[in-house]
Amino acid sequence: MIENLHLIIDVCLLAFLVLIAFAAMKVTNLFVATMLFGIFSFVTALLFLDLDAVDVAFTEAAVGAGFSTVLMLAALRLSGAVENAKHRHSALGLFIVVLTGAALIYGTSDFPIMGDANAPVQLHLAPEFIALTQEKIDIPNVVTAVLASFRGYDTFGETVVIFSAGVAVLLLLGMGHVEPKNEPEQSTVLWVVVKPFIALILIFGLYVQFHGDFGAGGGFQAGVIFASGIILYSLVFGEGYARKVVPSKILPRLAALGVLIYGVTGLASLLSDKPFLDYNALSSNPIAGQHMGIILVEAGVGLAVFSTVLLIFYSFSGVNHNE
Amino acid sequence: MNELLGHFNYWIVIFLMMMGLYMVIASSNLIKKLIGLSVFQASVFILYITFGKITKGSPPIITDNVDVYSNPLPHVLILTAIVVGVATTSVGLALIVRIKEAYGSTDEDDIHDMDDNDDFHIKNDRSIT
Amino acid sequence: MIIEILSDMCLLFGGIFTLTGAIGLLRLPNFFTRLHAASVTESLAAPLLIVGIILDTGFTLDSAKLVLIIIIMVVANPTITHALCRAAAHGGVNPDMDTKNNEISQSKTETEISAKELK
Amino acid sequence: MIAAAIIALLITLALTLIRAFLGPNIYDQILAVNSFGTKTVLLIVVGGHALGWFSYVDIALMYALVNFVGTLAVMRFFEQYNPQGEQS
Repeated sequence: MIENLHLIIDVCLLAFLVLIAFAAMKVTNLFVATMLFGIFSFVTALLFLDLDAVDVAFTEAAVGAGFSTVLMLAALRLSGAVENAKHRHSALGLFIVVLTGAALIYGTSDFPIMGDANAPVQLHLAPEFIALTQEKIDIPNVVTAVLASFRGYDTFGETVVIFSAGVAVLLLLGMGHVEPKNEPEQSTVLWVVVKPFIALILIFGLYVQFHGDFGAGGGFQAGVIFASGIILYSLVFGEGYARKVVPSKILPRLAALGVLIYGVTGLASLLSDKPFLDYNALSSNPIAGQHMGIILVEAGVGLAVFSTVLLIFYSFSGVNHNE
Repeated sequence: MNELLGHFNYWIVIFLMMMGLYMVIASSNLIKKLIGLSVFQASVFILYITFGKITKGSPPIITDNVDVYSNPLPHVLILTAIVVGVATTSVGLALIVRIKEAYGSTDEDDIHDMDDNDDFHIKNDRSIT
Repeated sequence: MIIEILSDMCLLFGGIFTLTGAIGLLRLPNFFTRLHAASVTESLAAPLLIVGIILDTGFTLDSAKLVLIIIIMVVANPTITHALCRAAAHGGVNPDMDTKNNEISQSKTETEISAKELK
Repeated sequence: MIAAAIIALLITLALTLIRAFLGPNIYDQILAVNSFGTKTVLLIVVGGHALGWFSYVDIALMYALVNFVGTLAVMRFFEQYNPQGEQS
């Protein structure tokens, strides 16, 4: 019965995904397309949860469904929301797509059956990671261990990519300057309800940041959740007041500081003749060193992601506000 | 039956991938293209996570009385890929906002028409100020 | 034993209420009636379903978080409904019920009008 | 009974999705999308309990918050964009 339920949920969610993608392709109002893309992310995250990827589901829900949708809406405000339906069909494009799709579907016949424990992917690296995590790092969440310790180089690279994306958006749009002013049309109900919500979101962000070693969570997710608390404040109370809470000038520095914390943690191990990002050097007890390293690195990632996400949001919402 | 259900996820993934690709090719609106790109991206994520699943396995968080864990490696790759994907999408959106300011349109065909037209000069170039 | 039956009842009624709400959302004639159907059933069905789960899990940290989810949903749903209702009334959606016969043709043109307005 | 609740929720999601596609006006679509979000939270709670998903409660909590923020953002930016309303 339980296996059947897994299967039913899996099939239903995939069908939803196809329907939503199709509808998003068809609509001409880009606001609607963006909202549909938001629930597309929701359903994807649900699917990840069903496929055992708890951390990924968490990230997709926070980043894909939350931040990405807000960002696209903020961009739509500036770029116009109706698509010109005149030139939307391409026979050549359809031909190419069908051909590629057919070739790929032919290719799937060689894939292992889903869930096969003896498929080539499962035999190499993954068992070692699980065993080594128990032996050398001793935290329950294998994903966090692999992310922050075994593949620390990789994650450092990703953090730098996010930082540079923030810098690129800043260079393209600038931060703008918004004076706080009273919003005439806002309702009191919203003000009253949203205030405790913001506190809740910020606390939840901290919980996710520091609970990442034991359950789903970590720096990437926590950064986005924390930023969405501030974004909520800005949506309800006005852009100018949000910039009083978290000044826009501080954000690029905070983002750089986050990357710096990560880098310095790596350099610390170089001082005691160990390879870059080898946390065993941080303490006399290797396991305690690993714990310390992971917490520091996650803090760096969380800070960098939080400030970059908020920076990008400020950049988008700051354009055209003075006119 | 087993064969059919075992490959069902892959087929849907490819279908979604092609849908995203078609959106990128066929629609001339730049934001629609970006949504198509994101759909394509999401389909790749689902493909990776599907590879990592083991039947009757549990999430890769070590607990007592569990001995089969799903593969943690695809999870790590996709976790970072999602965040980086959104960061790149935001750069794309920033470019679109700039293009809209310079050309007054987000439609690719209109922009090409304006580029071909010699009389057209970029009027509202605010990047210098 | 009693707790099990109670939990099952909660889940059953929660499921029925969500279904009713969805059918209302799909079938009712105009925007405000649909809003009513969706929001009222949501505020009842969500706590019922979650209470059903809480009774089944027993008293743990998870059940405390589930209570938090109930609070969030009970507060957030009416707020969203209120804000949406306000926005729709400002945006010019007609709450009249006596134009029932014209409703479908009218609402079809409404999309076109709003598309034109957006340009 | 829990299986019945899950199936009821899946049918609900499908019906809500149809409303989100049909419209007819944008407020209907916002309503349907928000409703879809809350139903997903319920599906995570019920499904997570039935199938033993790990730490499903955290994720449900997160979904509820994200759904709230997302719907508010939709309404806020739609209001700002709408040429009838004053640009704020």
